[in-house]
Amino acid sequence: MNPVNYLYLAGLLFTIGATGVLIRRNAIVVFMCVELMLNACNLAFVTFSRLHGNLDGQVFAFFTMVVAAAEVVVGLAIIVSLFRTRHSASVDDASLMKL
Amino acid sequence: MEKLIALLIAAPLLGAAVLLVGGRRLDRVGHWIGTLLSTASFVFGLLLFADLLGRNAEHRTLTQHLWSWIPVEGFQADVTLRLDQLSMTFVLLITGVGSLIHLYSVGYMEHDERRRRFFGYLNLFLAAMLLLVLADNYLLLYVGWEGVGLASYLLIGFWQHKPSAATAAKKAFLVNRVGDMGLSIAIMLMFTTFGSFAFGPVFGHVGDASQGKLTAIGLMLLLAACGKSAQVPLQSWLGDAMEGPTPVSALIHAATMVTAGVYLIVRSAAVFNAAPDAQLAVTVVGAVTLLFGAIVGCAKDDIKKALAGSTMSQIGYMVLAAGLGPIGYVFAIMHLVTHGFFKAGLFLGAGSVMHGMNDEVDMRKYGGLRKYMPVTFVTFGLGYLAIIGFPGLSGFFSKDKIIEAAFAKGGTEGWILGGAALLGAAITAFYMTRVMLMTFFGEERWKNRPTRSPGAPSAEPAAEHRGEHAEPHPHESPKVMTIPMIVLAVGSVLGGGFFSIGDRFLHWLEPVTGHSEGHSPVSAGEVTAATMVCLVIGVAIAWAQYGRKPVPAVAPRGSLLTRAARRDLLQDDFNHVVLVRGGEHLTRSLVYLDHSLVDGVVNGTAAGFGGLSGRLRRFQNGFARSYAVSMFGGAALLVAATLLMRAV
Amino acid sequence: MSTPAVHSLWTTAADRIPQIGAPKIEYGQLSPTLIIIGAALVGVLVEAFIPRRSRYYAQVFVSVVALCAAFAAVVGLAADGYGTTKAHIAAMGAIAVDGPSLFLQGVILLAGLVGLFTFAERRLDPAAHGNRVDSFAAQAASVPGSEGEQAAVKAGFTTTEVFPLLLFAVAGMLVFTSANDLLTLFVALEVFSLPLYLLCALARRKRLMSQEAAVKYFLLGAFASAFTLFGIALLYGYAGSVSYGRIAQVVDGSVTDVSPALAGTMGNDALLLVGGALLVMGLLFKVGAVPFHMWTPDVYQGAPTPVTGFMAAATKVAAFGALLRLLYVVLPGLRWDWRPVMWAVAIVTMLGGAIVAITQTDIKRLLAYSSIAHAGFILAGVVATSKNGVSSVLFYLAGYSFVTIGAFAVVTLVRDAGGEATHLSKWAGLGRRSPLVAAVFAVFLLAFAGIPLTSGFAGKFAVFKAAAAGGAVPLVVIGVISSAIAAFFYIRVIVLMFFSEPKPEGPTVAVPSPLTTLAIGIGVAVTLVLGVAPQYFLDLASQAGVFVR
Amino acid sequence: MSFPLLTATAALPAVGAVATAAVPAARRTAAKWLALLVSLGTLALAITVLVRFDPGGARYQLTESHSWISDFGVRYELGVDGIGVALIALTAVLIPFIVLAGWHDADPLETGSRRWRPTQGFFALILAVEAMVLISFEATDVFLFYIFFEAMLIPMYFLIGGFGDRAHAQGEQAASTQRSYAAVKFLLYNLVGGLIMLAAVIGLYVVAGNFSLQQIAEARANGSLHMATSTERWLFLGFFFAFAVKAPLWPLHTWLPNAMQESTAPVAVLITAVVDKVGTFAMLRFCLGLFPGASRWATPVILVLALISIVYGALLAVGQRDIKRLVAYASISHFGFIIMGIFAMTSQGQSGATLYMVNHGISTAALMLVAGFLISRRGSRLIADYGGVQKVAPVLAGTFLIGGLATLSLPGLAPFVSEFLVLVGTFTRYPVIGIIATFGIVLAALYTLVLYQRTMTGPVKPEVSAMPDLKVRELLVVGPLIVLLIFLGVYPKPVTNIVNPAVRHTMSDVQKKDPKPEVEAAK
Repeated sequence: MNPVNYLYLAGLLFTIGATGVLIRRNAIVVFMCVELMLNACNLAFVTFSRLHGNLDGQVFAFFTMVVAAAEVVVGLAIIVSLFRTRHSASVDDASLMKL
Repeated sequence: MEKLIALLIAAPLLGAAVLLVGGRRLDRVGHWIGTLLSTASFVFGLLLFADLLGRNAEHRTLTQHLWSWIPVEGFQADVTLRLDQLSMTFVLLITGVGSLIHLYSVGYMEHDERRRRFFGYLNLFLAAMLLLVLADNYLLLYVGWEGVGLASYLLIGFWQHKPSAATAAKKAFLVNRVGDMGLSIAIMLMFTTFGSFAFGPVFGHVGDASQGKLTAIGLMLLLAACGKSAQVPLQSWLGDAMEGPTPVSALIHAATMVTAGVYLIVRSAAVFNAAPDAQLAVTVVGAVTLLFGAIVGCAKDDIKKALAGSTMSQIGYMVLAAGLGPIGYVFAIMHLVTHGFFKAGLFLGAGSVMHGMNDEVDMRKYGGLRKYMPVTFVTFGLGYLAIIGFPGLSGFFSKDKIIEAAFAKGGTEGWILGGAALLGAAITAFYMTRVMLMTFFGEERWKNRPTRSPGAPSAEPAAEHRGEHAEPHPHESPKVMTIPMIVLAVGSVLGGGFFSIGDRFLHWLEPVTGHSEGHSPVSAGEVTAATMVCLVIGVAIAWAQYGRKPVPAVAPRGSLLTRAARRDLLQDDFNHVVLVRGGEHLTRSLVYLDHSLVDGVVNGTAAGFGGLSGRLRRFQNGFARSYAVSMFGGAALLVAATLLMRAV
Repeated sequence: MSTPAVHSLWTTAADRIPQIGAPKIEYGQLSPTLIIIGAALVGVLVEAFIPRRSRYYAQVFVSVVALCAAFAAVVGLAADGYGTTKAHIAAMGAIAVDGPSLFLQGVILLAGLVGLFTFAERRLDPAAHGNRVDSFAAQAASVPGSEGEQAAVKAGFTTTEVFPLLLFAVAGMLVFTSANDLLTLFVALEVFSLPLYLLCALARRKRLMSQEAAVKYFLLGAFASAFTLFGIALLYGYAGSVSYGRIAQVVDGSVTDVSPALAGTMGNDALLLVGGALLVMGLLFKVGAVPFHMWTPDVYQGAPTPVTGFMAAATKVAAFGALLRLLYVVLPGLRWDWRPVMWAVAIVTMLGGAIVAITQTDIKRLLAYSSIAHAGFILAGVVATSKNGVSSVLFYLAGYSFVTIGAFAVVTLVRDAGGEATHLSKWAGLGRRSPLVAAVFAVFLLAFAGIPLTSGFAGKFAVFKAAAAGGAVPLVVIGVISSAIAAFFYIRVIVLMFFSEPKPEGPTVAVPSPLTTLAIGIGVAVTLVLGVAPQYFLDLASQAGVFVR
Repeated sequence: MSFPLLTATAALPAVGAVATAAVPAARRTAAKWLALLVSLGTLALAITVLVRFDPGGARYQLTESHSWISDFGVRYELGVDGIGVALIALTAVLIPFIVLAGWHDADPLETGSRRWRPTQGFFALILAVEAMVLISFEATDVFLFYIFFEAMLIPMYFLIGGFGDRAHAQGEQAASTQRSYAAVKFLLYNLVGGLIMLAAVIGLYVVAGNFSLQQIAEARANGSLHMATSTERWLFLGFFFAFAVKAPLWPLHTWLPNAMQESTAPVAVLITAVVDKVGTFAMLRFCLGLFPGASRWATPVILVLALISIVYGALLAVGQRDIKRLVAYASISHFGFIIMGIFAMTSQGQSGATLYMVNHGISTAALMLVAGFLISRRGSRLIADYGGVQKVAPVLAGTFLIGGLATLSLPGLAPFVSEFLVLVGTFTRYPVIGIIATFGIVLAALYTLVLYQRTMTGPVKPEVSAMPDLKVRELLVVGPLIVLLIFLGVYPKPVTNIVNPAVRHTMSDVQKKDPKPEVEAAK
């Protein structure tokens, strides 16, 4: 089947992820949505890699995974410490600084 | 010999500098220094006069180039002095009368602790006045012109702690400034027309200049003259100027400074001769003023103000004469000189009277003074006879000639002007007689009453030093004051005759001003006769009113005209309402506008940005997700814009 | 998926295998980056093996040495002419060694060094239980206010991990400026972002705000990098390659070997445009351009001030470096598409930053908004699309970064019971109490405001000059207007410091150790030197103004 | 190469500023003396410049030229023409008097922290301003000029905001708020002007590629540089706006009254007599020099604005209740004259304008400083709080009067010469404007004499009854200024001699000839 469909899927996933970031309150969930966006990107990479018949895209996908993993480490560390301080993982609670 | 010209000015200038900078240590000798230096100047004057007489008429113009003053591309102003018959006449008048009045002041200001400064100012005035008449170009003349203005400002306001004096001084300066404006515009016009404003080039090229330009110059000069010589419509300051010490009124506001306008017009004869319209204007101003001043003079009870009115009117005669062109120039100057004598004499007399009367100026509180101060009476009387033009005395000759010349103008103008002059003569006779009678004759209204009744205008505060408010003890003034009066009296008696016999004055001045005998529709004899008639009528009416019946000590309400005349024919009120009030409103509203509008715009912009900022920062609401929204939106915009760019 | 396709895929893969050769890496030319990464790793080991007491000294030593060495390496490379004549692409096309990268690497390293000094400052906070403390949490893991934290403080713990983190961030930035393919770019982006996220969370005082800042920065950063990544994906899809050179060729159509697939994607400009836009957006986020700026004030305010200073300076440098390279090397063929857009961004950024700053009441937020406005000014230079534009931006960045670090260093000095007194009202009358500090800060503010004889003016002039020469006159005019607006709030602070009466309970100015003093001193020196005699550095920048393709 | 005289002239006060600032807190008297000496030294150097300058020589003399920021096409180029020399002399002459007059203005009221050294700062700032002003009079490189034109603002700003009159009516707190308002207003106004000029400066670079007056002029002459009319006009406007703010020209004037009102008299003098002159000077040198076409194009509008300034300023002066504000508005009126003279584009007008800058500097200094002495005695700026001063302090009153007479440009005092030249110069080309402008002289008389009457004459107010007369220091300040006023009024030739050639050059810059007098035109 036409690989372009995978692109549509990637776009869809990306949008879902972005929307999630915008609407979900829980930091963890927000973060997962970001991961979803990254995966959407990976899908796009692999698809294009297939399309162009070279491996750059696939290689990129692997790198993305690694980076995502690192991001998770850092991100969770921060979010958890925030949670422990505030006893809530809500992004909206953290709004001391404004204006 | 030319070198002496500068000394004429230098001497009094030096005096002014020494006296004003010298400080208190000169207090004791100051007045003598001043008198000495002005006399020195007079002596130089005499020497130069002798020198001029030694030359023949054509070579009586000496010039002394001192230094190049303002050398700018295409604009040359030099400090060059020019001594010819005209300026010589003035030099003698100024320094002569000036020195006499210095002498007089020594006695008059004796009790004033700021006498040194007074003499400093007097010397400053002499210097400026001499510069005025000796200048060889209009710009330098302008310097003297404003210099005398300054001196008169300082001297009118000499008793600065009196608000009335300070105000009068300011008023005088401001009104004069309006005139000065005219002078400076005239100079600018000359520069654009002739490329120069030195007498020589200007008069030389009058022929090449356009009629309009010349008329404009003439009118502007006339405006200047009006300011300085207190001619309608700029006459309002002269009456108030009487706030100054009497010697000042005598020297500056009677004998010399106020005649500067006449000098200016006569000096600019060449221009005026070429601009008949301007000349007409001059004559009109003169005629109007001579009547205006005379009428005002009739209504005043303040002796000095009455004399001021008369000064105004006499100068009106001179201006009228000057406006008549070559027929009149000489007589204008001649009347100017004789007037210098008798008016100065009259003022000094008035001063002497006040001196003896605790500085009372209200004539209704005088009366019968002739036996208490005989010298004053005699000198004053002679001056009186001179001014009303009593046959044989100086006024008679000079004024008569002017009236004659006025008729000689010919046509209806001639009749109108001549008529005005005649009428003026009558009124003059009236008000001067009135002054005479109220002061020296009649019952002694000052008896059994402390002078300085609350309402009466308080003049010279020398009284405060003597601290007298009780009934005055009229007494003759000291020699130092009477001698000058006597000298001036002699001058006012003989001057006219001396000048007129064999037309001495005419021949003396003719080379500068030129002269033409107008053929008058009425003969000289008829004019004289008419004048005499007017004179008699005037005196008679005055006698009827103030001689026969006693003078009321408090001024009666009087007719509408009288009341108007007391208020200087309401011209001052007009100024007050229109200029002063109007100006105040204008400035106040401008101040408001400057703050609210011009400044408001600026502050408004600042405030506007502040408000905008306050509104914008609300977007920074602290919620990470709304930040994400803005990023998302931004990204969308970015993408859309990029695509759009490609689309278009 | 149909079988032949799979087969072909296998075969192609099979064909490729033997052709893979050992990659050729020019270690010498990558030495700056390598040194820093190495030092960072050493730092990690130090954390693991050196006793707590001496870790601080060891870390500071390692970092200082590393940064100096790396800087020396950069200078060496530049001296060898790698910035100009020998500029080329190294590491199999992954890294560009050329003028801009070397120049910016130098700036970043110096900024890192100066930043390090402020990191290492231990005199400002009153010593807790007899041991000196820096501005970082005793133990990041412990809950604020918990007894765990007190215990940590009592035990004299300090988070010496900040030094390796700093080094990692620096390393990432070094690569970021010189990345020559999208993969390297992305990895570098993350490598320098992640440590910064962490650093933000490590404040000793006001830890809630610190953590909040970290969370916001992290989430938004991740969000942004997701967009970036998607953009990269699309670009890759368009060009079939991630290397700058190749993409550039494809974009301007100078590519020779066009496979049918490539022909197909090349036809689809949407891929290119959308991909480019998203990628640029990711970078604009890092430089803090409106409307991607909103993290800036919060993060700047919440993060530990030394981190803020370092971040504000170095991140901008790195991000602009990458942005320049992207726009000048990859997308020059697209100039007519992105220039108008960048115009718009520059304008809103200049005006937005300046206007919102007017009403700020916290000095750190104020500086944050001013940094936004400055991003706008720099963008004005970016859109010049000329060699002058590049060099002017380089110069501006050099000047700006030191002013920023210096300014934030001064902020760390003004303290009261609650730590740094960042509320403006507390700064009233500072000029009376300690004229010197106030004067120094005034110098920095004037530099921000672009008053002549300061680096700010020289930089601004250079940038606007390039923009005007590039035909962006309206941009210059707006820039001028917004710097007038900006002047207003810088002046406000000066007025506050000098012309208003000091408050009795006002803050005190701590006497810093030589470290911070040095940082501030360098800041002032650079500000004045670049203001009065900028020629040498302008030459440097203009020599460095050429990208290698 | 010869001794860099111009650099030295500007460098000495700069160094002096640093040195003064470095004087320890306790030794404030030392700081004062140091500042005075430095300013006198600068005066000596300025006089050397005056002597070394040859009116008949090249347009720019004592030139120095070094490469500075070649990237921006900027050179460190100094050089003076007659106009520059005159203004340098003016600056150098005035500063010692300003220092002397401000001797006690910065003595600290309360002993703040031991590091707070207002006195040192005050005098250091004054010297710094002097240095920058001198450089901007000497610079023949637009960019160099611009840099100091802008940098000047900072020390001025601190002088205005940091030091005010003692014993302010509403108390120190209110005073300091008003001060900082005035200071901020001053700075923002001028900064906005400067930044708009910056845009124009950049534009100029884009067009011309360098900033050197001579080079640009040459390029113009040999046609290698051509400015499109519209470009030239925009650039001109950019420059002119900045100078009009500085000068100040209506309606950009509102910062001046605030600034002069709030700052101490010496600083007020520094603003209006020295710093503002840079604006008018720059119009003459840069607006006319760089953009002759645009200058001719803008002339009518500018003349009208100048005319408004003259009348408006005078009228507002009449309406003021605050002595310093009054002087400020008077200055606005006078700046109107200066600008009018510059843009009348006649030799008389421009010579007059230059002369006017010098004379206005001296006369305002005289008037304002005496006013300052008066205010320092009574502790109030309100005219209504005075009366009859001449009775208790005749010398003060006398000097005040002379200052006032100079302000109303009485013949015999310096300002008359320049004012008349400006009027004539304008009149020859624009009679109507010239005539309206002459109303200014009446209004000038009005506000000056009203001020004098209200403060000095009349019955003695009890508050002033114990007022001491001028002290020796104060006489040392006023006396020489008055002497200068009289001397330049009677014998302005020394100044006109050095100014005339420069004006000739400017006239040829704008390719204008003086209109011929009617008589010659007829022939």
